[in-house]
Amino acid sequence: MNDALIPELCNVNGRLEDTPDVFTLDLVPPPGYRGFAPGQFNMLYVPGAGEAAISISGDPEDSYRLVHTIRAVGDVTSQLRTRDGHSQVGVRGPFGKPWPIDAARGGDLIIVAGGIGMAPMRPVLYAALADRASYDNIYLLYGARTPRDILFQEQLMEWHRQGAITAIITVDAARPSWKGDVGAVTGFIGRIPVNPRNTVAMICGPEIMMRYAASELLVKGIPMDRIHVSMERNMKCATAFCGHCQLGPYFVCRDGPVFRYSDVAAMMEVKQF
Amino acid sequence: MAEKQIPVRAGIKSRRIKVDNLTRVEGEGSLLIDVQGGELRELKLKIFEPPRFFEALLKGRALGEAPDITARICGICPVAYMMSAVHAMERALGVTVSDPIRQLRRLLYCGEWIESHVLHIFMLHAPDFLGYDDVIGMARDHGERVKSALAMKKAGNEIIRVLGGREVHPINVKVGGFYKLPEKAALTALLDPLKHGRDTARDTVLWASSLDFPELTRQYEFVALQHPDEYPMNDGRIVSSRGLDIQQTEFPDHFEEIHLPHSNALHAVRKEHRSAYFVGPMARYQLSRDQLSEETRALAKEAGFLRDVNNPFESIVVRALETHYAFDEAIRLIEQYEVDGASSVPAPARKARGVAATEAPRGLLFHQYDVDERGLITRANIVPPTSQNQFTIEEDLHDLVSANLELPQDLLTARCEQAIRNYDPCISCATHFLKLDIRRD
Amino acid sequence: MIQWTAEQLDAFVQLLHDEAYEVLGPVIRDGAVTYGAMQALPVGYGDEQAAGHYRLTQRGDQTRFGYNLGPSTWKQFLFPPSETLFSVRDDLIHPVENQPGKRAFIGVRACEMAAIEVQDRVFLQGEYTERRYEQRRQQVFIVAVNCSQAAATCFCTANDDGPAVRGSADMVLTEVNPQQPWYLVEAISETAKKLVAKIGGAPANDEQHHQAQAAVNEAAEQISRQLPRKGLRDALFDALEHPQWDDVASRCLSCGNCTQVCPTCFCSTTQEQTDLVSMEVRHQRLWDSCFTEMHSYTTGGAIHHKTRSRYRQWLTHKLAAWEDQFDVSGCTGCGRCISWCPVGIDLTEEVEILRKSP
Amino acid sequence: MNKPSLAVFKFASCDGCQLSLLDCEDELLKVAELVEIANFPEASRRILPGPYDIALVEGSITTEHDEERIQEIREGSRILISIGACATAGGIQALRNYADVDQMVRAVYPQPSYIDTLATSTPISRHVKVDYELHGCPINKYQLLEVLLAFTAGRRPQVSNDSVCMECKAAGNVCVMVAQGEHCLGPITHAGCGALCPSFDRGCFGCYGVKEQADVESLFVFLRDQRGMTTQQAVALVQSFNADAPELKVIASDRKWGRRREDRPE
Ligand SMILES: Cc1cc2nc3c(=O)[nH]c(=O)nc-3n(C[C@H](O)[C@H](O)[C@H](O)COP(=O)(O)OP(=O)(O)OC[C@H]3O[C@@H](n4cnc5c(N)ncnc54)[C@H](O)[C@@H]3O)c2cc1C
Ligand code: SF4
Ligand code: SF4
Ligand code: SF4
Repeated sequence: MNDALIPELCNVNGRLEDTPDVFTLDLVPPPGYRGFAPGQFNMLYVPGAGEAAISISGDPEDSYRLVHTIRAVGDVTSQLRTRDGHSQVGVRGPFGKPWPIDAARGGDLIIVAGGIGMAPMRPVLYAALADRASYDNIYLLYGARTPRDILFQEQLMEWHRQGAITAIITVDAARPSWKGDVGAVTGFIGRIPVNPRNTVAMICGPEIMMRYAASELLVKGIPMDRIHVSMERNMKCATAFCGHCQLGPYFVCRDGPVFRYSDVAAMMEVKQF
Repeated sequence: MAEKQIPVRAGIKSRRIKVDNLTRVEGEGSLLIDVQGGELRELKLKIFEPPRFFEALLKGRALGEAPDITARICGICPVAYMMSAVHAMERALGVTVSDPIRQLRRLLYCGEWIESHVLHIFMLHAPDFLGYDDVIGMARDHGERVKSALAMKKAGNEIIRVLGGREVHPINVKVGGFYKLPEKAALTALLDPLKHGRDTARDTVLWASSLDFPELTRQYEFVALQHPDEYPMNDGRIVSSRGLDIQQTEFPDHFEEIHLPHSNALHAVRKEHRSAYFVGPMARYQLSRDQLSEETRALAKEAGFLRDVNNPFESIVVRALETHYAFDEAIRLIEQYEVDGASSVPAPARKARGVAATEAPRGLLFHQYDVDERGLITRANIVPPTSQNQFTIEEDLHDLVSANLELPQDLLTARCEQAIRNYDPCISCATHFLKLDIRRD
Repeated sequence: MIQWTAEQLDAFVQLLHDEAYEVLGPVIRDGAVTYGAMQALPVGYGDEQAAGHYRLTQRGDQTRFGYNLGPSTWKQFLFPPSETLFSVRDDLIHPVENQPGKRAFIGVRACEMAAIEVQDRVFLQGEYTERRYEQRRQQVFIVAVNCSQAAATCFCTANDDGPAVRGSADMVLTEVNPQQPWYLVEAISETAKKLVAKIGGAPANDEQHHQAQAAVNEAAEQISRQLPRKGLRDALFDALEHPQWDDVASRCLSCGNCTQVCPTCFCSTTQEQTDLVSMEVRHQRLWDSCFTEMHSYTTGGAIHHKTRSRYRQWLTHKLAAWEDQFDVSGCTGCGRCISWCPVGIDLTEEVEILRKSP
Repeated sequence: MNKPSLAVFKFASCDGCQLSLLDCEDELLKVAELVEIANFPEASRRILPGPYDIALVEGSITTEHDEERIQEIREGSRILISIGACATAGGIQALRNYADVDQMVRAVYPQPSYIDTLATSTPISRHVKVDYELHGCPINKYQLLEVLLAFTAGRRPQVSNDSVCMECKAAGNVCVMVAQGEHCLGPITHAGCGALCPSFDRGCFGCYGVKEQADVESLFVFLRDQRGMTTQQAVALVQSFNADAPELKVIASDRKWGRRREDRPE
């Protein structure tokens, strides 16, 4: 049966508590799952609680697991947090337009992530690192609230140590014992050498952070249509039927969540639009 | 301010009872019993419900709002309030409704009698007889009985839902008729559960009549409506077992509410002798049992209850009989119902007074309104059954306690609670809070 | 084309019943012409409409289609206000199988035909296909009617959606001569041709064609409201900060009625319903509206928090964004949102002001 | 056995909301499996000591004693849910908040000095933190079940906060305001009843309280200026069963509303 609105129940491989409010759910992909591209998302379903749009945060090459990194903020996400190896989660997907990784080939890739926005960025790193030679520099600028909230810290630091990526991880606030950077992630864009003619930038985080980051990158001379952002709107169906995720002329589920900044910048300026 | 002392029975020096006259008497209750020298010196039943001032807040409201507003006095018998209000207003305006509307209102009342009586019998009263804390505990041992009781209750509620819109605070009662008449099909769909319910009600009567009733027989003045053609619900003269026989408008001449000292209670008494009287199922049964259906009377006979009932503990059987009758009557009314005519007749405003008493599940409910030419209420007076039975309950308790002084504290408490629950769900619920404070020397 | 008498039309409705169609059409209910299961066409009803106002009228004639539009839309039959998509029992997902039978819609107007086709684009012509809609849609036999009169709230001419039916109906009727009506019948689909043949009827002559055309023209002339479409999309997207949004927000109740009566609005939400007795969970889909808080809710609050931005979402979606999304306007000019707005807000008036710079 | 414990408390009210639980004839015994009914005086004489996991609070605060009692209840309850119009918006008895209570007492009681009451009837949330409010006069019993189910499962209840109009249209009703000229509060009233009144050919009188983002003013002005209601009638219509809802308070003073919209100061 081919009905994009009916989830398939999947077994849970395991759950990992990443930070005090973020956890990673590792699911067995449903039979026939057609894989995903970095930036795409699934609709995860818990009977009785409902569905939520969650980006896939795992390795696109790994067809044995569907990994999601989730912040528990409300009904569905809190219920997802109660799932473990004995329970199941409903899955529909994948949905949405992915990050334009191919477009970044042959040049620099700048990733700017804030908070849970790191989740949909990890697959980009997996994919780019699997084909590392095709890219020049890969920069990751990642801001978390506190050191405890940094996602995938070890993995990212490992990649950084290996020289595969250049990672700048910053926090909003920290105890003195924190040796890393402190401050809004957008403030660190100035630290990286930007090659305006041959760079693709991808930003994911709260809308306001994305706007600031984009304007910094614009200042650095990166053209608007080489900057990409991932938008969030209420989402019920992910198939452009329910009307909730509209953003002006777009449906975030169908035309996004990844947009060229040039396509959405004007709307992001209009309050409550 | 002069405080009136109401001597009710020798041996009780003073009593302090706090009751609100306008809602179910509930919230917190306490009973103070003072025994000295082996003699009951003081019995204090205190039940407190914060006053809500319905009569005052009705002032200035449109007369058409009275049914909806007064329904909020009681969530257990909103239909009763709506019925008394709507009839009072129609009398004020000189409006007569069509026969189908009259029948539908009776049907609505049947729904409430069933719902309320079954609630009372099984959820409030039966656990006392069988020694459970509640119906849920009772369900553990008497699962089938409880389930079939719930089905009866549901059948009654379904009548209210179909006809009134919802079980609690229905919205379809209108001065002049109804807002919308039900489709015949919607009513006929109720017949199966109602017939089933009637069978269960039959079992309930036989089962209830086999219970152990504590000893307590008193001579009451029973007061209820009486109608030449039917068991009383929406209509009739007010009569008593001691010969009173008056029109509804004369109620204020014969009954009076008095405000007791040191309390915020209004007690209703018979004006003539300032004495207690009894309203409710036992009163109706005493005065009108000949009007019950053939089957219900046969059933009463089979149960050994086609007789005067003067033990308030036996009210559970009377309630079961009335439940059976209400099923019977509801079935009859539905079978003969035909959608006919308009859902309501016009009810233009005029300056007048309107009075109506109807039979709430737990007894006579009196409403009186003055309305002005714009259709606004200028004065309202409501006497609910609870305040009318208040005295009687106290007297019952007095007799009961005097006769059972030797009982241990917990048994006596339970017995007192049970006696209060003989009356109505409203009071019984309050007395779940009952703290028995018994002092002996 | 052939010509029917009123009796033949009535016989045709009966024929549809006999052919085991579920016949859906005008039903007089609660003071309005609504759509529902019908036996025979009601005769001689009309309506009187204005912003926030609708009254059923008796025309005193023999028309079967003398009314314009009531509060119901055909949408309710293709995309019902609530339905269970699947349920979860014993740890298994059970999709609800939707097996619609044959249905006939009687009296679909031009703007309504256009609206059905707008929803076809939403549910059938995108990346995904809404199966439930598709299954129902395939089962519908559409008897459309050209309007012979217009209500004061109609403006189908604005988009060239009416008053003559242009879409893919199975057959199209035109009602002529209210006192003793007859019908010009155009059978388009094969099914329609077969069914119409069973009733018979005389071939229509030129004069009759002419009269039918005149009736439709008259309806077009009665249309007083306007909503010029040229440049409307850009004008609205340029007016996102227009002060008129504040003005309309001071009148708009955010109640959602306009979206619920609109034949093209397609927004829906979902809800989980747990049956406490069986512990079955039902995943239901319900009509939603951009006037609700939850429509734009993301954790922490609604993006369209204030009425101002809800109304703006509504209007810009209908008249602007829709064109980007589905290559068509989201408004077919039926006027329902004008009549059924409880406080009588009229989108054509709002648009006129929004087009002017403040 | 670690079922969550349930307590039901009553303040000034008609009991109808807690009765809704007993009206769940099909589900009642299931509810008893789901939660430990620890303190529900209307249903049981067994009262277990607190603290309780879930407290349902019905009724409004109208006495000094109740002001204290609600504090104790809050302290003894993990989750406190107020149910019904009285508990969430003061109830019909909150009409006193716009009147002279002494006068009311005198009107009803022959011996006013015996009456002990506050001048106001206020919602529970005015006194203590409330974890969830379920609207309605009375509440919808299915919503109550959903609330219980949700809190025992540790999630938020799925209870719509849309307008009654949304339910009314979904039910396929014809709008009584537009088609019959009835005065209807549906557009500003919180959903939950299933658009009951319009389904019975009458206008909504607002017993489910005020919906989010309700424009009470706008409807009020419309009813008065376009539908010929007097200010007094419109005030009475709007202010009944949820009289202490903050959104309705704005129209409390005739002074402000005696004037037309255009000559009201901003
Ligand atoms: C494309 C996309 C990808 C996302 N990826 C992730 C991810 O990888 N990790 C993660 O933690 N979160 C992600 N989110 C956000 C996530 O969907 C919300 O946090 C989640 O829906 C909240 O649901 P809830 O029921 O727990 O919260 P509640 O606050 O109870 O929300 C109630 C309902 O509102 C809707 N809703 C609320 N917030 C959002 C939101 N931000 N976006 C869309 N719908 C919302 C949902 O339908 C939700 O069920 C993503 C959102 C989108 C649109
Ligand atoms: S927007 Fe209004 S006029 Fe246009 S199709 Fe919808 S309801 Fe009709
Ligand atoms: S967003 Fe609003 S206008 Fe657009 S389809 Fe949904 S409800 Fe209709
Ligand atoms: S329609 Fe309004 S008044 Fe009637 S039940 Fe619903 S909320 Fe209450």
